Amino acid sequence: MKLELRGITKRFGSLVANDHIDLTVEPGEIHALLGENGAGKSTLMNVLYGLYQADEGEILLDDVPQRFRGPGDAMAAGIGMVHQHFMLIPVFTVAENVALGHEKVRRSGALDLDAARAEVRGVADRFGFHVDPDAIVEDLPVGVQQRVEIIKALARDARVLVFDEPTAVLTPQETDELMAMMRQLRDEGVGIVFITHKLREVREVADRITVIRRGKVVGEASPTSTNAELASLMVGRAVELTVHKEPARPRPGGLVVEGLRVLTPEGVVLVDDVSFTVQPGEILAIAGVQGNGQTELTEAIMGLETRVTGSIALDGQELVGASVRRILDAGVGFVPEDRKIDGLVGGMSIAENLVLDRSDAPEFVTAGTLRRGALDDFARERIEEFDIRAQGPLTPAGTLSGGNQQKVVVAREMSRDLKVLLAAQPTRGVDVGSIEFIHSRIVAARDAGVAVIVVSTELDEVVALADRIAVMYRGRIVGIVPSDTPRDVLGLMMAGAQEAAA
Amino acid sequence: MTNTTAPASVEAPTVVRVRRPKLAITLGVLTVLLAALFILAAREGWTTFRLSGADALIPLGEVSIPTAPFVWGTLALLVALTAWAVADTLAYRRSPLWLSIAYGILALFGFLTWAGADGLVPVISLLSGALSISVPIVFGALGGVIGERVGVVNVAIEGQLLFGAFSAALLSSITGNPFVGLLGAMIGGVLVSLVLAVFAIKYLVEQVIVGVVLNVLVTGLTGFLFGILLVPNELELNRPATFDRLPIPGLVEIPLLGPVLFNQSFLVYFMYFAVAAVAWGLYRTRWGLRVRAVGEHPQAADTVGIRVNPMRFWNVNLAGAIAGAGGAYFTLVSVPQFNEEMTGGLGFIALAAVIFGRWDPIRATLAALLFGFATNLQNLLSVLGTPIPSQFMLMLPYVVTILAVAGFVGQSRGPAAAGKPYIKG
Amino acid sequence: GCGSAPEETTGGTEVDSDFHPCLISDEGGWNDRSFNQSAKEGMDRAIEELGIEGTEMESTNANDYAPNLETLVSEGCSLIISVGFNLSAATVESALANPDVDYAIIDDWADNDFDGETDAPNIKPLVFDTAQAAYLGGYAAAAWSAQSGVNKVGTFGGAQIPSVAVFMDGYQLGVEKYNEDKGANVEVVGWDVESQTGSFTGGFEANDVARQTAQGILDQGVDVILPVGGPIYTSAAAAIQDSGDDVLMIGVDSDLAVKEPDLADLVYVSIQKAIDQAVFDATTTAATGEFDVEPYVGTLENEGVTLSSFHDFESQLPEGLTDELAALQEQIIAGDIVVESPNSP
Amino acid sequence: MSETTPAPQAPQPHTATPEVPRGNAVLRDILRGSVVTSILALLVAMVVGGILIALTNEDVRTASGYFFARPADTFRAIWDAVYGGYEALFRGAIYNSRADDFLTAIRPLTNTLGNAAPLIAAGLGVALAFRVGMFNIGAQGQILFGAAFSALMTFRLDLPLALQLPLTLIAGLVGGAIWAGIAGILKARTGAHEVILTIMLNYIAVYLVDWMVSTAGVLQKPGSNQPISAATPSGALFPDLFGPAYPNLDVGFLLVIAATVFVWWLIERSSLGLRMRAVGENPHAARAAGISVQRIYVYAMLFAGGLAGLAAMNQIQGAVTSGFDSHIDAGFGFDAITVALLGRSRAWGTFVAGLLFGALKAGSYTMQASEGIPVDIVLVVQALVVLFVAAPPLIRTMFFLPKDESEKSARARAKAARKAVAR
Ligand SMILES: Nc1ncnc2c1ncn2[C@@H]1O[C@H](COP(=O)(O)OP(=O)(O)OP(=O)(O)O)[C@@H](O)[C@H]1O
Ligand SMILES: Nc1ncnc2c1ncn2[C@@H]1O[C@H](COP(=O)(O)OP(=O)(O)OP(=O)(O)O)[C@@H](O)[C@H]1O
Ligand SMILES: [Mg+2]
Ligand SMILES: [Mg+2]
Repeated sequence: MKLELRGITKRFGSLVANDHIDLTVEPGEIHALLGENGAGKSTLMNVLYGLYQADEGEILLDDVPQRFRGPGDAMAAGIGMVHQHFMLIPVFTVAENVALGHEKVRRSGALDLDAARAEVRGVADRFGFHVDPDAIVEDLPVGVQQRVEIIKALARDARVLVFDEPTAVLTPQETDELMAMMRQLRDEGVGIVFITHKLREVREVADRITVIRRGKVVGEASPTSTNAELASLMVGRAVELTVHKEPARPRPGGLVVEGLRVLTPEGVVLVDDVSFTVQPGEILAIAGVQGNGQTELTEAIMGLETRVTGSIALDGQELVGASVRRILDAGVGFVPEDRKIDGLVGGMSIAENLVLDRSDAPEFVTAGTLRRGALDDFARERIEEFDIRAQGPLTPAGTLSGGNQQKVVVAREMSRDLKVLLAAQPTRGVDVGSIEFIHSRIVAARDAGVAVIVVSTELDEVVALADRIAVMYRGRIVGIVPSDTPRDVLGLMMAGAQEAAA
Repeated sequence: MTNTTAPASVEAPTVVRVRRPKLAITLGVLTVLLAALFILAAREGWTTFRLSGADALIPLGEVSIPTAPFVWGTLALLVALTAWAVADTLAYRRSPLWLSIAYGILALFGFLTWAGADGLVPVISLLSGALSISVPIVFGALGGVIGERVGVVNVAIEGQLLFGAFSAALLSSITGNPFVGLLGAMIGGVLVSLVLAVFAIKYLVEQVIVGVVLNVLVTGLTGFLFGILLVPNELELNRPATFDRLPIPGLVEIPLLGPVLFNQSFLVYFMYFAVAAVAWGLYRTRWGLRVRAVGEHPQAADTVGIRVNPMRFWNVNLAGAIAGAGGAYFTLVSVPQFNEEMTGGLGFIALAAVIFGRWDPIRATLAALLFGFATNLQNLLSVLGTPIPSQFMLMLPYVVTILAVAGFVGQSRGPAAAGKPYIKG
Repeated sequence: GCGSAPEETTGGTEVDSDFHPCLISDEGGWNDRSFNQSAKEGMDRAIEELGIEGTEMESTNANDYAPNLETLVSEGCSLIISVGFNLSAATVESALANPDVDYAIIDDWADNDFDGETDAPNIKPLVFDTAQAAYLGGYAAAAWSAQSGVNKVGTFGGAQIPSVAVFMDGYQLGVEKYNEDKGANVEVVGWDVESQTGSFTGGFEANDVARQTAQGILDQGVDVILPVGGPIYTSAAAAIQDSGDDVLMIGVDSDLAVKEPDLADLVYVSIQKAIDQAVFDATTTAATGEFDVEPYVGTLENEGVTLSSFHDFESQLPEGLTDELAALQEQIIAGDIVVESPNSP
Repeated sequence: MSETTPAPQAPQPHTATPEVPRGNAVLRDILRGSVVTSILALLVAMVVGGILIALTNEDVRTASGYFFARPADTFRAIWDAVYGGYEALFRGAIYNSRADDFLTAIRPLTNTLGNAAPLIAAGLGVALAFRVGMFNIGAQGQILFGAAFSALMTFRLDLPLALQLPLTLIAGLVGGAIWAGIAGILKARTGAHEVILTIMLNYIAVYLVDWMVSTAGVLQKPGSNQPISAATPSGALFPDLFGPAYPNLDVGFLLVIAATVFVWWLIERSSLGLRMRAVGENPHAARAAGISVQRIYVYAMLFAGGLAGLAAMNQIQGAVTSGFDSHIDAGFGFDAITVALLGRSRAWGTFVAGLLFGALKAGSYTMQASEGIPVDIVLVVQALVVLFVAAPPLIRTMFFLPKDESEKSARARAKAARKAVAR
């Protein structure tokens, strides 16, 4: 089925998110959509999917104009979408999520979940992976949740599939599998729109590339373009794609983690006997597939986990059992994995978010009162320094685009006197321009003598930043290796192979 | 080797043994309290338990037991059960469910034996009274559960009960038919929830405001109509035909539980049906799946073609109908007359039961039953004569609820989108 | 429909417009099936018989008392009757501020400094020695229960306040008198004068909670029950009817068998408190300019409190009960028997 | 629309000058929401209320009985009933045109302010807890316990005014805070839901206070057998602001203004308030930023209880000074929820909403006395006012007004909600 968008315009108040966008997706084609954060990609796709009504323009399927009043209509017309933010009900099982909206019902009136289970298995078998239809979605690793989204779309026989940043949360292997899946679908004649910030993926899988900037199509690119070409087309300037860093000069001291173990209240071991050291002036990257205990490890260091045994010492000071407040005061900075949950208070302004963990600092508070002038100046400086694209310090953080939200969090954590910086997935969902910037800031922090821990599922990022790499698998560190370790070795370790064996 | 990408769902995680001391501590504290009561206020004499109604097929009759020996015996058993729980905890075991149940029954038995020294403990009446008190709470809570599950917080349960009670009384009096009254009650409940639905869903008014205001509105309206309509025409308009007891042959002969559960009026059987239907519907049908989806993540529901706001609208009204049926209990079963503000705050207890029951119809029902039981136990204890001032006795159900919530339930998570309006972009 | 329009009246009988009686309720409101309602009935009757205008104001909470009284004064009331002890302080204050207006208050001595005098010279207390009538009721209940061989009577209340507990006190004292005189052993369930503890529903709502309270008393095997407090007697009646047992009920405030004819077959007798009459009398005397502030105490003697007729149960009463009650009443009037309740006004 | 100022959660388009003078900020807070729609909402509510008044008026019903014979009668009766009702409302709440002189005539206005005081105080408590993400239904219990605690601690003292008044006041605030603190601590410790806790604590407070005031030696008025406490000692009474001619307006109102300023400062300007708002909007992020969510819950409940305590003190030191019982909360506990939410949980919003309620209350006395409009109907009209005022979109639909900021804010809110859900 051929999809054609003609002159789509979508305004939010005075903001023109999509400005007369034309886009054609042929059947059996993977069409990549590139653009920096806030360029209007998601908006365009939401218009296509019937979630938003376009202000102008039309949507044609096989040259027939369509009128979608809601996603129901779009789905009926054969459009499927894997949303950037998963549209899954966290408390439902996989089967329930897949069934929702087109449930099969037994004669008794009861829901026929067996049909849904069969659907799940059917799709999974077709693409050669495994998903438990009865698992609760919120308990699943994000990679698996992603698959549930895909199953949802495929179970409805979509002829045009939209993937909105599907790889932001996937591991390299998962990404490879997803791309294989996309190719398979393409070969079956499905038209695919693929949105991503990762240029490598685009070049690998796309048949055609459209780049949009500030709501307008700025051009097409061929899959043979270099990363640098694509990046500059996207951002509108030349982008440095490799991180320049001097060799590390570690100093004595730093963070010493020994025999760390984290349990759930039920006694499930999430982090198992983990020991490592990070010295000031070096970056330790913790690599691993999502869901192997990295989240819990960072949360344990930050004092956010309750059932922790072992020792975490910062310059000799024990942090296990200390409150988050004391750990922050001890000089630990934390960029959480999920900025929307743990990083920002969406309804509060950028200025307020920037001082969230320092709301008692004398430079911002006099006699219990916030010094708004100081807050404002501080925010302006950070906005300037970190290139946060916002209307001003009073803009609510929740209305920023993803990349800019991430920059607010990074700016907050990096503008304190730190001894340790703990950055989990620091560039998730962020466009190439911003990645460059965040990486350079992390390296600068290292060079200033901060002990840095970067947790990332992104091998590119790990390799680019790390001085040493610790690989986690099922709650354990399977090995700590130098940064020049070959990728395939890292890949094997991430699958559980011991360092020596690998 | 594709499964490396999803290890958590494939391989079983390592689990270490952890101690869960909560149960042991709770039982320990309870045992100490009971022991203190039994020792400091020791009572002698005989306690009589009435175990069946006068006309039971299997007459269990009345059983008299010597108070002191039985109290001490029970206490010994309670100590033993507590020790068991402690041993389990020390050995990293999870105590079996029967232990808690056995403890609960024994503790209650011991306490009643103690309290009923030289008195009569009418067991059937205690239990069926408890059931009776909880009926409107159960209906209200069911309405609350459906409302919140679909994403609309319903603080107007009190108003729905009250308006249900009013319209039931009026219609049943006029027609002389309690079923018409019940229908009227449900329509009354719907009228209230219609306002809630329109204002909360269409006009995006804060749901809690609408709820609180509706309670005021209904209080005022029923108060006014009662004054100008029912009082002057007492005998014509405020003498509803009621639902009579309808013993279910056979079932009612089950010792102890039969007369409690199956010697009730139509409305109570309707309640059993409603609880079962809502529980089944919510978890086993398309309707339930969609309701829960809309209340958890309306946008996700929208993306699969479920029309969120109509879904909310109709279900809020369904919830109103069910809560309204609870109102009918006041005037078609309990007391065959409508009186001003006769719901006496039970709608708010129902609201608490919704949360206490973690937004689950069965658990909310159990929470309502617990409240009813504590209330009726209070009744019994003050009839048996205690030196405790009536005000402290009357606190009992509320204190019990707090203890239960703080001690056993703890953190609970409601439907994620409850209370939040859904507006499409 | 299309009724015919009344003639435009121009003249007509001029009513003396100077006198303007007013009534103010406590937070129970007019339809409380208790003293507010009785008082309103008395006032309505007076207004109708006198053919004058009156104003009746309902309060919803304690904050309303002072403003309501103030509003009534500014509406030109010449007599203001407050219903219930709750209004005592506010009424005194208003009376002191408006010496030209006459005041009366029900169930209260308007004596908040306990010097034995009303605190304002223009207030007339209308109080009732309810325990006297309740004493007779208790005696009659005991006689009934002894005759049937049950030997158990019960009572319960709405909230534990004196105007409720005083009924229960008199009731129990009456039962004890019967036991003493007849060497009987009739028990009272639900109240204990000594410790002042008993069964209460916790409010005045006639709902299932109240019904189960009544049921709890019935379960103890009583055959006469005295529910005290607003409409909760309807809950007791429902419990009795449902139990199918031969249990009788005693009414309070007014003759329940008359007020609720469909309950007549359950109502043994009623302990009456003639609030309506007291309000009516106070109003009509004030209308003729004969208002005095002499406290009115309703007693058996002045029939301010009475035991009603037994109606249909007259014929089934125990031998001699009527005479015994008459004798008791004589003794109480004569002061030979003093019914002492800690809850008497 | 030019009259409208940005509504609460709407993104604030500050590009150049974010430095807003304080005075302006206060003004903006007061004017928050749309003035035009609010006025129209009042109008609609009054029309609907008028219909109700007309329907329930006896003259109207009599006249409509012969409508076809003489329709003018019906219309006149309707006009009389409705005009009379609202004229009485105005006379009772704002300005008594029938009074002899101006000073007496404005007395109703002081009644309005006096009535509003406890409502605003309790409403502030509910609003504050709401901003921290807690639904505090417990103002009733907090008021009751605040009053009882204060009486217990200070009614037997016989101190000069300069000592007795502040002591009684402080004891009241502490009492309210204790009662709310119980809920706060239980929530923080066990995770029990505050809605259940506060509902149950309301009932417990009712019975506890009932017991206290009916037990000699605890709080019962010495010598009395009624369930009523001793009168408030004269030294503890709030002095009237403008003398005895305006008995309802006392120092309590000043305290309530001070409390409003305090709550405004606390929430919008203080560093503790920053933490509170953070917890209210995103407890996860707050926790990760080193804010002890549990402790903030407890603090918020303590403040909320203290404010309810202030409402209690406005009652026993100002409005009902001759002794109190377990009804001293006078229904403010629940009205406070409406007032707080109507004021969008902002300090000055709550203040304005409280004034509106105070006026409706003050007017209700005259409506009942001189027009015979039953209190129940006044209650219904009140509820209607709240419904319409809280529903600007409805009003705009009715009057074909263009959508304005606050609808966008609703969208922003929904958006934020969706984001929160989207995880
Ligand atoms: N519901 C909305 N209301 C107002 N503005 C919106 C809304 N949705 C999107 N926008 C604006 O539209 C622009 C485009 O947003 P969009 O989400 O389409 O960006 P994107 O290209 O998907 O970015 P990213 O790469 O970060 O996902 C942004 O500037 C955003 O602020
Ligand atoms: N009221 C608003 N005004 C302006 N922009 C808004 C508003 N509400 C939301 N947005 C924008 O809507 C866009 C779409 O939101 P969405 O949740 O898709 O995030 P996103 O931009 O795609 O970021 P992410 O990278 O985190 O996924 C965001 O870019 C955000 O800036
Ligand atoms: Mg996007
Ligand atoms: Mg005196």
